[in-house]
Amino acid sequence: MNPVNYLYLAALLFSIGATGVLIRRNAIVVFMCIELMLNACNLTLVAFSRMHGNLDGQIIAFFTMVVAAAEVVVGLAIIVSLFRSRHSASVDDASLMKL
Amino acid sequence: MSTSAVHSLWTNAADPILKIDTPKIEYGQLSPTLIVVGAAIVGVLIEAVVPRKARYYAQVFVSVVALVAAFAAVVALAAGGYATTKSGIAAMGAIAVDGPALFLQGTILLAGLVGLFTFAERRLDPEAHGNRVDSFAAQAASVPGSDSEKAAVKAGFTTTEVFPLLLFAIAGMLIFPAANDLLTLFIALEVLSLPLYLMCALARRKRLMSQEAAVKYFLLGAFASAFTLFGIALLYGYAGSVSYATIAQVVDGTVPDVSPALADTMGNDALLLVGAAMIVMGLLFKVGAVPFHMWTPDVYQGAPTPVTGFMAAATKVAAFGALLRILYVVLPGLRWDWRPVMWGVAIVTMLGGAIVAITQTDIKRLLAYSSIAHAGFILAGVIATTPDGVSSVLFYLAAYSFVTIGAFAVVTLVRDAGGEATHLSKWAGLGRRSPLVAAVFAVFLLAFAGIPLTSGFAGKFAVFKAAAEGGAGPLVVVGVISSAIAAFFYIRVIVLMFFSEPKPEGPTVAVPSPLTMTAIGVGVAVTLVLGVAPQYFLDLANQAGVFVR
Amino acid sequence: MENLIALLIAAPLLGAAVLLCGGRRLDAVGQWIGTLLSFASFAFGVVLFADLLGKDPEQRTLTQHLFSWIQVESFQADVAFRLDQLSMTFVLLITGVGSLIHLYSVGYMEHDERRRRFFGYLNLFLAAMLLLVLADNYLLLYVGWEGVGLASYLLIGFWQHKPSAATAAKKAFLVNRVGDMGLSIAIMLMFLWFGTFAFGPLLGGEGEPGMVGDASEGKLTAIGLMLLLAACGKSAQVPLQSWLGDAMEGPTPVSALIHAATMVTAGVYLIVRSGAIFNAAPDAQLVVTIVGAVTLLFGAIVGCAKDDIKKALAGSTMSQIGYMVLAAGLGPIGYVFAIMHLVTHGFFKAGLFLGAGSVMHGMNDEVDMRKYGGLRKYMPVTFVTFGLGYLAIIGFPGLSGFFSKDKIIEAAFAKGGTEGWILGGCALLGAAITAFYMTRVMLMTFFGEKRWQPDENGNEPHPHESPKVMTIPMIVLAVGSVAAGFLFNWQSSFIHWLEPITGHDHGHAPLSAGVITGATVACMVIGVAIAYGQYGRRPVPAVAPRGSVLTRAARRDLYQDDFNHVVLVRGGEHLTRSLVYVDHTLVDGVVNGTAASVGGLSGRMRRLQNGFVRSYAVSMFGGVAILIAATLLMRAV
Amino acid sequence: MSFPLLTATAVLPAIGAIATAAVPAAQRTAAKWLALLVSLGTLALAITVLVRFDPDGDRYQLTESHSWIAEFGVRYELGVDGIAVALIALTALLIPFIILAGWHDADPLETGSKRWRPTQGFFALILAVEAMVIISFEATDVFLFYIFFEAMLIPMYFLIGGFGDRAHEHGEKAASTQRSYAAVKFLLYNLVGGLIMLAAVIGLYVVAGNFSLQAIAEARANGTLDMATNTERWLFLGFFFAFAVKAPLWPLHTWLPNAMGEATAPVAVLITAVVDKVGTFAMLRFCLQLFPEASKWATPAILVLALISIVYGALLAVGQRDMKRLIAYASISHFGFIIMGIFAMTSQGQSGATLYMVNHGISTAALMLVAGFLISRRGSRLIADYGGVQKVAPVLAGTFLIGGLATLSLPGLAPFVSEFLVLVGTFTRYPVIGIIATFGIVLAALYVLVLYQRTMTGPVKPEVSAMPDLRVRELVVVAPLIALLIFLGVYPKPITDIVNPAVQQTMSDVHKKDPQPEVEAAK
Repeated sequence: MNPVNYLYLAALLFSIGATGVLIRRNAIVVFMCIELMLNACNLTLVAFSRMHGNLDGQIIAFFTMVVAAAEVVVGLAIIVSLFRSRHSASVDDASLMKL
Repeated sequence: MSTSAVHSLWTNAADPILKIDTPKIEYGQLSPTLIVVGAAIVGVLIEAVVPRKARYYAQVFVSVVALVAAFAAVVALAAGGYATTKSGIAAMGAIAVDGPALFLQGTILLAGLVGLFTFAERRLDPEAHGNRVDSFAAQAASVPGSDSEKAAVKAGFTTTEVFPLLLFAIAGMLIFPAANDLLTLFIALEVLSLPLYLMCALARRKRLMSQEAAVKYFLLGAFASAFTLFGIALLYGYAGSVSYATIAQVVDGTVPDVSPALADTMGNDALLLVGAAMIVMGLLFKVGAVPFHMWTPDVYQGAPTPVTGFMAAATKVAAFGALLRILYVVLPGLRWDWRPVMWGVAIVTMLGGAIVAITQTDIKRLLAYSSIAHAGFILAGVIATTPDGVSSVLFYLAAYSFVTIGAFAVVTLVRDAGGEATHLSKWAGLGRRSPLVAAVFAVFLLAFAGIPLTSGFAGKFAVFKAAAEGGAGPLVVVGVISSAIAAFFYIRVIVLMFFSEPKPEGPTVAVPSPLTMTAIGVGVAVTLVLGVAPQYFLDLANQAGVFVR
Repeated sequence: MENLIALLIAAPLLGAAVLLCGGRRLDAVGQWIGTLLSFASFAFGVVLFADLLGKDPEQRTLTQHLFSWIQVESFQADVAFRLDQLSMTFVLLITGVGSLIHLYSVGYMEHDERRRRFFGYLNLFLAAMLLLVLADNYLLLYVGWEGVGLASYLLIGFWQHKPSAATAAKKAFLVNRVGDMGLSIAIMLMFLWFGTFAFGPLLGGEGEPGMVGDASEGKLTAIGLMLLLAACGKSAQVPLQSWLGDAMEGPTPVSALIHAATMVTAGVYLIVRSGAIFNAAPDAQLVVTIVGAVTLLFGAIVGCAKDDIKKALAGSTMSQIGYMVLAAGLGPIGYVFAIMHLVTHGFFKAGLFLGAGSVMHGMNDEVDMRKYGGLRKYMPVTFVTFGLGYLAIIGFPGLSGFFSKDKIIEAAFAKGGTEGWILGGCALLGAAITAFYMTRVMLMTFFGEKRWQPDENGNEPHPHESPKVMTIPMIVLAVGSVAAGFLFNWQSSFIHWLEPITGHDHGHAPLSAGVITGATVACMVIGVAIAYGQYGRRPVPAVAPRGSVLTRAARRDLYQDDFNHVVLVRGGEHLTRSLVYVDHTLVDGVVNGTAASVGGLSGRMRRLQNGFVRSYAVSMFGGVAILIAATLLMRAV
Repeated sequence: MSFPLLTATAVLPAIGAIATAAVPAAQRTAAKWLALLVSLGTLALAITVLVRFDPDGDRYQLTESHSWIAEFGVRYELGVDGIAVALIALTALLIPFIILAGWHDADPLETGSKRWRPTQGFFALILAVEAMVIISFEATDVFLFYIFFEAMLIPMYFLIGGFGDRAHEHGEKAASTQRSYAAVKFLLYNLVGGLIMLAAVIGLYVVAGNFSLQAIAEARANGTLDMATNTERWLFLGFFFAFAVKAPLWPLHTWLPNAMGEATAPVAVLITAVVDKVGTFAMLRFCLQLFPEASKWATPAILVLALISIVYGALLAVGQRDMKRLIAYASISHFGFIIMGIFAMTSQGQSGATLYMVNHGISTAALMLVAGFLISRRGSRLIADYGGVQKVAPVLAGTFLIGGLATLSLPGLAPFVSEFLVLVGTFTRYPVIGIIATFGIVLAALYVLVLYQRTMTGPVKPEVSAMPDLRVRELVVVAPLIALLIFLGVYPKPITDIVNPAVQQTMSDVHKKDPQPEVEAAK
């Protein structure tokens, strides 16, 4: 089957992730949506890697996973500390600073 | 590899890929980055092994030494001609060692050093239980206002982790403008971002705002980097390679051997354009250009002021470096597509930043918006697409970063019971109470406003000149108009400081340690030197104005 | 000998400098310094006069070039003097009468603590006036022209504590400025068309003709009219006459010297001096004569209605100058007589004013003639001198006024044609009215019963004769006003004296000189008779009766001031007030408005920054969408 | 190389400024004397320049040229022509008087306050302004000029905003708000002008490739550098706008009354007599030399604006209640004359305009400073608060009157010469405009005499009855100015001789010849 379909799938996933970021309140979920976007990217990379028949894309995919993991660490740390001090993980509550 | 091989990969009845050539690393040319990374790791070890009391000193020592050494390395490389004649690609095409890279690395290292001084400042806050404290949380993990926090303060904890974090961030920034393939670019982006996210959360006072800033910065940053990554993927898909040089060739259509797959994707400009747009968007997010600027004011306001200063200065430098390289090395063939778009971005950035800043009431937010406006000015230079454009941007970045750090350093000095007094009303009559500080801050503001004889003017003139020569005359006019608008709020602050009556319960001006004094002093010195006799540095930027391909 | 010319001016100028900068220590002797220097100037004048007389009539022009004043390319103005018969005449008049009035002032201003400054101003005036008549080019003349304006401003407003005085001074200066505009425009025109404004090359003289000969009539008419405007301002001719009446606020010697004898005649000098221009511009001349005729009637009518002795005399001055201007407008026929009348008028009008001053001196500075009466018993010398001046001005045969005025009337008729008749008629009528109002003044002041009462705080005036220092000048002037006319006409010496400069031409009178003379005398007698009938036979009411429409109008200067007030003053106030408003709201408002609108915009854009991460994300998402769309679009187009 | 006289002239006050600022708080008086001495030294240097300058020599003399910012093609190029020399002399001459007149303006309100430093600041700032003004007169490099043209705003801004006139109808609080408003207005107007000029400066560089006035003017003259008509016009407008704001020309004038009204009298003099001259000077030097064609193209419009300034300024002066604002509007009217003279494009007009700059400087200084003395005595700027001063303080009144007469350009005083030259110069080419402008002299008489009458004459107001006459220090300030007014009125040759050759150069730059008198021509 044509690898291009994987691209369509990836694009779909990416859009879903983006939409989630835009509409979900809970910081954790927002963050997960971002992870989804990253994974969509991974899929894209692998697909292209396949099409071009070189390994760069797949290598990037691995790096991306590592980066994602690092982001999880940092992100969760921040979100948790916020949650503990506010007892809420809603990003809309965190709006002290505006204008 | 051959098409048959592709097929075989696909049908996984393959003869294995035989040879992977062993990587060859030019350690000498990468030394600046390596030093900083190494020092960062050492810093982590210090956290692990050195007793708490000694950590602060150990960390400061290591960081200073590392940064100085790295800077020395940069100078050595530049002196060795790597900026001009011997400039080339290192680490198997991952890192470019050329003029812009070295210039920006030098700038970042110096900015980092000065920023480090403000990080290490421990005289501003009153001593807590006999312990000197800096502007970072005693224990980031403890809930604000909780007993554990009180205990941590009582025990005299300090978050000395900021120093390794700072070094990691700097390391990322050093790679960012030097990255010569998309993968390195992405990694550098993350390496510089993640520590910043953390550092934003570490303020000692107003921790809720600090954490909020961190969350906002993190979520939006991650969001942006996701787009960047997708852009990278698409570009890779278009060109079948992540190396800048190759992509550039593909874009120009001068690539030597075209595999059918490549021929197929090459035909699809959408991949190229969308991918490029997304990458550029990620970088514009970092430089805080409208409409990707929304995080700037909140983060600048919430983050610990030393972090804000460092971030505002160094991140901009690194990000603009990367942007320049992308636009000048990878996408020159696409100039006629991205230039008009960047025009638009530059215009809205200049005007938006300046206009919104007028009604700000918090000094840190004010500076945030001014930094947005300045991003717009720099973009004007980027758009020039001439060697002059590059060097003017380099010069502007160097000039701007020191003014910024100095300005934020001054902000840390003006304090009242609740920590820094950042609300503008509190600054009323500062000139009467402590003329020197007010005067220094006035100098920085004038530099921001681009008054002659300050570095701000020289920089602004350089970029506008480059833009005009690059055929972006209208952009210059817009820039001039927005500078006029911007001048208005800088002047407002000066009026506030000098001509309005001091409030009875006004803030006090803390007497800092030599560290912050150095930071401010350097800021003033650079501002005036680059304002009065910029020639040497302009030459430097000029020589450094050529990208290696 | 030429070098004396500068000294003429230097002497009084030095006086002014010393007196005004000298400070209090000069208070005691100030008046004498001033008087001395003025007499010195007179002495120089006499010496120069003797020198001129010694020369051949054609060679009687001395010039002295001091230094180059303004020099920009072709624009060349020198500080240079020209002394010829015309200016000589003025020099003698100015310094002579001036010196006498200095002397008189010593007595008159005796009790004024700011006396020193008064004499400083007088000297300043002399210097400026001499500069005016000695200047060798129009620009330098302009300096003197404004200089006398300044002096008159200072002297009219000398008693500055009186608001009326200050206002009068300001008014005089402003009205004069309007005239000065004319002069400066005239000079600009000369420079534009001739490239010079020096008398020599422009007007010619010493035989060779000036450039004006080559200019078209239109050009010369324009210049002439501008000069006339200037003359109107300085010589209080209609329509710029309004300031002269108020100028009487100044101390009486000032009125005598500046506003009767010398300064106000500067206009006549200007016209006569520019004769070459006017001769070639008949239209301009016609306008001049009309102005003169109108003014001589205007002044005379005003003079009839005033109860303030000085204002009455001011009216008469206006009218007499009207005669001179009329004569000057007649061209070569009249120039000489204009000057002659100017000189004689200088004598008798100065005398009259000094007399009036002497009267006021004796009457606690009362100026209302209705509060005089029968003063001849109390101040005989004043009475006699004033009387002689009176006879002179009404043109009593044999006295100076008779000769000069009669000649002017003759010349007016000699202009020929209808305008000749009209002008002559006006002049005759003026003579009659002159006789009327002067007789009225005479009668109200010196004859009839005493009409003065003690003022509110009970001190009744004790009229007394003035001290010698005041009477002597009056006597001298009286002698002058008696004898001058006769001397001038002795073998028409005056005509011969001036002819080389002004030229002379008898014209062709439609009537014989005798007839006109007869008519003049008749008019005079009629005027006197009417006045006697009105003021001599029955007692003068102490408060002015309502009087006829004409009288009321005349009392208010024929409503000319009211017109100015309503149109110019009020209008100007409205204009400036509205402009101030415009400046503040409109011109300033535009700028402030822009600033405000930017601020508003900022406020609105600021709300986008609402603190919610997700909306930030939205903006980023939108941003990237736009970015992509734009990039694709760029490729599409 | 020879001694850099021009640099020294500008650097001396700059050093003086720093030194003055560094004087410790206690030695207030020492600072004043130091500033005075420095200004006198500068005057000496300026006179040396005047002497060393040879009217018949090269166009630019005492030139210095060093590389500065090669990257921008900027050189440190100094040089003076006659016009610059005259204005440098004026500046150096006025500053000592300004300092002397402002001797007590920056003293602490309550005596004996130890930590009071503004006094030092005040005099330091004045010297700083002097330095910048002088160097912008000397600069023959457009960029160099621009830098100081802009930079001088900062010290001016602090002078206006920091040391306002304490006399205010609504008390100190209102005074301070009014003051900062005026200061901000001043700065923003001029900054906007300057920024627009910046765009033009950059444009000029793009077109010409360097900033050297002489080089560009030469290239324009011999045709090696030809600008597209529209380019030239846009650049011209960019430059002219900035200068018109500074000058100021209607309708960009509204900052001046505020600034002059709120600032202390000496600072007001500094603004109108010294700083604003840079604007008119720059029109003459930069607009005409760099963009001759565009200048001619814009002449009609500019003349009309100048005409409006003349009449409008005079009328508004008549309508003022505040004597300092009145003088400000009078200045606007005078600047109208100057600009008119410059753009009349005749020798008389331009020489007159240059002369006018000098004379206006002196006469306004005289009038404004005396007004300042008056205000400092009564503590009010409102004309209505005065009356009969002449009686109690005759010398003050006398000097005030002379200043006023100079302002209405009475013949015999210096301003007359320049004003008449401007009028003639304009008239010979634009008769109608010349005639309308002549109305200005009547209006001038009106506002001056009204001012004098309301304040000095009439019955003595009780508030002024105890007013002391001029003190020695004040006399020392006013007397020389008046002497100068009279001298230059009688013998302007010293200045015209210097100025005329330079003006001829400018005339040839714009390829204009004086119109020839018709009758002469006919002959």
